[in-house]
Amino acid sequence: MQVRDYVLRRLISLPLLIIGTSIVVFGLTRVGGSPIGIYLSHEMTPDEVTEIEERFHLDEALPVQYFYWISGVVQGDLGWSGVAAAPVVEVFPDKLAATMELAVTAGVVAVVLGLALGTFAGARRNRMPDHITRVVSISGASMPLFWFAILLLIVFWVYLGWFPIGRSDPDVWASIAHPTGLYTVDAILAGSFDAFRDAIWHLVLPAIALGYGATAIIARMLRSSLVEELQEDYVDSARAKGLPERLVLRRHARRNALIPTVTVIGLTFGFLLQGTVVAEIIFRWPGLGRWMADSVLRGDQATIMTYVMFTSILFLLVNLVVDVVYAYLDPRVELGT
Amino acid sequence: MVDTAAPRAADSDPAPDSAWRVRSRRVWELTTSLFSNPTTIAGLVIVVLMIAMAVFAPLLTDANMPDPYQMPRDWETPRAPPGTPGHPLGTTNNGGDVLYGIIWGARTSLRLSLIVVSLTVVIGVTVGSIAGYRGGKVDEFLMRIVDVFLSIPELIFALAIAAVLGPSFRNIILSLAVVFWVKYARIMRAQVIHVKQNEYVDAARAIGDSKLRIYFKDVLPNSITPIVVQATLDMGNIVLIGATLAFIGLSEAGIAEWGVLVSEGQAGISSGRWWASTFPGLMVFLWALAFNLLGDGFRDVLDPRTETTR
Amino acid sequence: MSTVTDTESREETPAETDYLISVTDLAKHFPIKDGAIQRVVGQVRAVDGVSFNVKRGETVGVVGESGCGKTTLGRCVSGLMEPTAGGVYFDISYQDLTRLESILAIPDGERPEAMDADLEEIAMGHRVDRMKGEAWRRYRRNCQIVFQDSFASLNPRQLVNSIVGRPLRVYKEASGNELTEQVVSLLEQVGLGREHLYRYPHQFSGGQRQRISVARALALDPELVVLDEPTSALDVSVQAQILNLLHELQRDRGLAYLFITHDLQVVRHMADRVVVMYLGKVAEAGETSDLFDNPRHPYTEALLAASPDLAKGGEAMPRTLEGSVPDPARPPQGCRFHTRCPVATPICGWEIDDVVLWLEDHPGVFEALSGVSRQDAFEAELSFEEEEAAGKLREALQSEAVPRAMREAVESISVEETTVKIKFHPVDGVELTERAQGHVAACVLDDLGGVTDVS
Amino acid sequence: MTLTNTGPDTHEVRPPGAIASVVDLKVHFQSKRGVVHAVDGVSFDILDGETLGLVGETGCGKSVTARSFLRLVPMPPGIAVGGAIHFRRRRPCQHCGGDGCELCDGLGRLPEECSQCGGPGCEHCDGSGIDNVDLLSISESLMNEIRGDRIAMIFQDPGKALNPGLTIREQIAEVLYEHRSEEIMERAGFDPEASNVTGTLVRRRATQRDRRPERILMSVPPFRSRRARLTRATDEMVAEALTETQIANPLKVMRRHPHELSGGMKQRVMIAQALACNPDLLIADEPTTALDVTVQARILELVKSLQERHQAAVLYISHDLSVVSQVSDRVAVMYAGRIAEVGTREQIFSEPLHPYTQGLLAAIPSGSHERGRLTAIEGTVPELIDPPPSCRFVGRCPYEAEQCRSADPILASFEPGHQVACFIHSPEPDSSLDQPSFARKTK
Repeated sequence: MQVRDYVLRRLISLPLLIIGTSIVVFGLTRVGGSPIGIYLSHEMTPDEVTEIEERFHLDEALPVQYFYWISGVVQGDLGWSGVAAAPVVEVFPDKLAATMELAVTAGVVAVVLGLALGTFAGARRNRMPDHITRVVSISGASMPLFWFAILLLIVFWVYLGWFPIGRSDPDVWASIAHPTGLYTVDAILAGSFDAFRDAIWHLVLPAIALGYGATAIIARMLRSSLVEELQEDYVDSARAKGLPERLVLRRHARRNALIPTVTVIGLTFGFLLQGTVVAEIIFRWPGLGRWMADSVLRGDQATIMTYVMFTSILFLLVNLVVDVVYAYLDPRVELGT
Repeated sequence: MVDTAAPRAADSDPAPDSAWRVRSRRVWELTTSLFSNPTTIAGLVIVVLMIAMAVFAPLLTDANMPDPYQMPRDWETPRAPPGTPGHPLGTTNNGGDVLYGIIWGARTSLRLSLIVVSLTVVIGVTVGSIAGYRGGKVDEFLMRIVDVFLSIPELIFALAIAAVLGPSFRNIILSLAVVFWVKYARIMRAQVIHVKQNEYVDAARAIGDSKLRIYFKDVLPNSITPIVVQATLDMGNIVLIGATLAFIGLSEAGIAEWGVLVSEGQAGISSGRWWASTFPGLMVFLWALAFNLLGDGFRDVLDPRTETTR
Repeated sequence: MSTVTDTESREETPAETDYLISVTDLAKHFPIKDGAIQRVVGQVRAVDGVSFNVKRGETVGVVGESGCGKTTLGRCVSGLMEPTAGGVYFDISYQDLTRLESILAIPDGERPEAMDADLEEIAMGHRVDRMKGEAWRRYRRNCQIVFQDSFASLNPRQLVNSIVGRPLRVYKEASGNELTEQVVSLLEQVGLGREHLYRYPHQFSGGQRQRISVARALALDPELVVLDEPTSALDVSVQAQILNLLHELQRDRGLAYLFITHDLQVVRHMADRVVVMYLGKVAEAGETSDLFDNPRHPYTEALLAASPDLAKGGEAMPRTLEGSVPDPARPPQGCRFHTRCPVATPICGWEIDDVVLWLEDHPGVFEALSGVSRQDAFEAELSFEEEEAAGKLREALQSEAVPRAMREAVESISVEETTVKIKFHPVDGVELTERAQGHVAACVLDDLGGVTDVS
Repeated sequence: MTLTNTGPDTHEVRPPGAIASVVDLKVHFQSKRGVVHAVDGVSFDILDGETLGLVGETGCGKSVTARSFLRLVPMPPGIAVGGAIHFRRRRPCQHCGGDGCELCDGLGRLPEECSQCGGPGCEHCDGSGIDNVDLLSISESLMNEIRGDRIAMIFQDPGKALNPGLTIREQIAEVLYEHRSEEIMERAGFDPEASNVTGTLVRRRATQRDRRPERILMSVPPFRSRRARLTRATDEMVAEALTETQIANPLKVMRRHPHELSGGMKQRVMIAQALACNPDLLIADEPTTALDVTVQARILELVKSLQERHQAAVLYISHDLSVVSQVSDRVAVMYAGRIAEVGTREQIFSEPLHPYTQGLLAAIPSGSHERGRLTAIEGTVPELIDPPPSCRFVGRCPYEAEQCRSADPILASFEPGHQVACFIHSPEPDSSLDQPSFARKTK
């Protein structure tokens, strides 16, 4: 099957999946009852209530309501966020920027570190580096993010006071414009070193907290697949050619070991996304995650729906990209179902 | 080296005279090889301790009646640091004894993980088996559902569900069950599809054995291993995610649950009261770690490749 | 192709044989799915119209290289696969078979009702993929299979006693101690013993595991055992043990074997009659000695020449085949072997694909090829980027560069600037024709004569 | 093996020397159930330009022996217990330039002079004056010089032995870069000695020692063109190597990935890759086992013709006697980690001495045997975990006698060029496991 066909197929199934997800999400929120609560206030007369119900089609049958909701979403009407006391669409971009800045930083760090560790360990199987990596990866896989984050806070914020919490220092924040909402980028655009330093400063702890788990997962995966590849015949035949071990490892073993790792990296992205919820709560990071958490506690359905839909779509897209990369990486891959 | 992997000549060892004896010997061999690995032993030890703690909670503490799962409040000594008489691990802002929380939290976690794992394994294995064994349209249909579920990150999905159902520990259990069965369904399906291509299945068909018996005799026993491993790992993961949900605030406040304790303690850390969140968090970590180590151990010995001297 | 069965009948006058297995025009195609929505774009013709019979107590060998469809054939015969067309008939009386053939001789639709009814009746009673109830049970008990990979064919989690005893349990033949005793006697028949009852498959050597598979196959005392490469995974010394064992069992129990293998020496040693398969079709079939001593199909001959044999010694390097086996998804026209045949003639089914194939191995011209538009398999227009390439191709097709036979098969070839019009003489598939008593071959040459140099 | 007074200056016709001598090789494996004596005291010579067939059944240690030549046995679990593999490197005969003359005995190559004394003979080369390295003890870097250049290997399953992720071109280019960089540079019109920036860059690339920054640098003008020249030169050489193995349209095949080629084609590529540097010794480990008979026949033909042309020595490992009988000049039969018998093809196949060899030959089915009358070797190959000091064939041997169980027969010369390890032919037992090396015997 051609890579092109494969991509095509995935693209076809993508909208179906999204629709499926949207139905799940909608059905889910409606299980909790009508979202009318957000619009109500105590001094409303029954007529006003029914009026609101009609305005938001809450009196219709569920499928109809779904239809209204979905068409609204398509037209960019994501509903009213009780938590932010504003339409979801208006609040969304800034929060998204905040979350992405965090998640992407953590992701990049995780991938770089993870791959390094994995190669290091896989190439020196059952020797010190391997054991170290094993400890890192297993502890990383079982580390409760909320606890690790708090430990970091206790040590580096409370006691050492090296790193701040929150996303930026108010004065510094006020000092420059924020066209993109990504503070590091904004700082660079504004050419302000202080702002940049401040942005990075605030990023360090949450990024570490968030990236640790992902690093562990990636390292573990690459390590094990590298160990497997190193036992393959073609590695021996590469050695038999007289290639130095460096080339045997890089050009032959690792190259093939990376292929399965790529998939894992894609999944790690979901891991990061959900991690932001906790990380943002603890580090007072004004992003989607924290917003979601508040909305969950306050039953702010519009936000919940938007957030879940958005993350899952993002997740789907990332994995699509990953699979395509995979397909290109592996010439022998036979892309079945 | 393939060349040297001469299979054990069966005649070399004394002839066992009953299936029972062979099976028990096999189990013994597996166990010994399982515990030849120090990290696995470490995992097991922690697991045993945790479970013991959970089981003997009523003996280790004087249970807070009527509902022992509610944190007892000692309003005389709130915010007590570790080492305070009566509160070896200190108390929380509103006088919850951290040690009590930890011990009864173990019970809570055990309950959580056991219920969720058993539920999800049963559902997942059933769905996965049907999909993989029947194949065709059924498979298509079930897998599309699985895909939809997989397209939402676990925690976020669980979060949304729990949010809708309202904050309570029971709902955390429910939401986790809804999210986690998918993983098993997927693994099982893959396994079944792989196993049913084996020639011993064809041989059974050639004998004329029934599809159902073939499933239970040949397919199921040979595809269950990864499920066991995954279940072991999830005994840890579920507590991890459960605690996270509780931390975010999706369970009743004030219950003896590690995640709840951590969030309760969180308020105090800015003013240096580290213990209230550190100890419970540590428990979650140890719990997850233990089951991860154990799971890895299982994987190493149960992996069919290491099992048969092929 | 009724030829085979006719001859069977002739050699079997006066008492006409009832066949244990009769394969008539069997075909098994596997769909190739492709494209964004995985629609079927073609068929791999693993088995494509094969017919032969197996009598009680005889060994029929099936030989061929990997991908010739021999394994698929075995699976169809042993009822593990549903054929796409044609059928495998089990334990069919001579009368029924002749009746069946006379019916099948008439194409579908043109048959009168009565005949269809007959056909239905025979199918229900004998056709492996149609049998139900008692008939099916009888077949199932009487047709067992032994696979090549003794590891994959024994459930790693079951003990020998339950593996071998299973058939007996399924048919409620025995239970408890009686069962155990029967299993022991089975094990003893295959050269194992009581001490092996309670062991796992992985505790045995390859040879021993294969013995266990055989024991299981014999548990229900079947009439036919399909042996799918039973010794290919074993060392010669062990292979010899197994082959001897198989022979003894056949002698003592009057078993019939369908012996599938790629090893000509083994088949020559074991089989009474041999069927040589190439690309899903029967190339040649006949009495073993007859077929080996004077092969009537160039493929058989090539196989014989290629298979290393101590008798030949190292002096004479065998004459070998050119090219590789074509894609079974689009088998060659005419004789499927013509693309590699050393003695191919113009009437062997030369076609456009052969030209393309030839082009691929000839740099320069091939790169210039921009498109092929086929009228049919034999006629097409090949368009090139530049004229000179087209010219080159024309010259080549009329020169020594291509096989003589191919050259002569070209009916017309013309060049309009960048496109080459080629038309070959159309040819039908080559049918099996009788060469000697029960010896058939599918080759246009009546006699390989001069070119034969089998040691 | 009288190589003492051999030197490029003497014109006397040289008796064929052994290019490699395995001396009492012992390789064991650590397993769950004990130490497996996979290879347990194996000794044999490979003579210049000959094909030595090494036959034996699964688990007899033939592959381990072969892999030991290139130190490809994974350690652990492997344990190099002892022994040596003496390898005598060759260089093109300067007298005939490789076409073969009586000086180089028609082989086109001559032994390298001893690295220590350079000809006259010293204790390092025990007086022979010719270069002699022990493949088991030399440094990794020297080993890498020999691998792929002087000794090449063909693996059993070409599907597995080719890297699925790299194109055929990349994989063959590798070995050329590693050992033929000068030639590549000369072809591309560079001075291999050049020390300026370009020269260094080019050289580092041609020896694939270039790191990422250099690669980036090479991809921009003005270096780009140089890289292109280098690539073109390499492509030529790769194409030539492929043409050697009668691959039609090598330019097309070069761009393919392994999975796009048929099994036979893959094996041809493997062979091309192995012979690219024109090695002195080619080790073929069951090269046709994974192939169909018709394909196998062609590969055998190919190997033979190439071997005749290159005059390389070949160690041909196979479990199939009939194949070995077709390709080899001499045959060594291995059983349970030992050499059972060594001799010329005729000796082994027409007058086998060892009961095991006889058994193997008799076990091959053919039309001549009466059905069910194959003389099988009863029993199974013994486990090689701490084997007792007895003949390894005990328990399966039809002629088994008392001493066979108590002592261990040694490989002893029965007639010129024909050794056998069996008491029937060499009466007095020698219980010491250490066998006198057949190499020493011929000196």
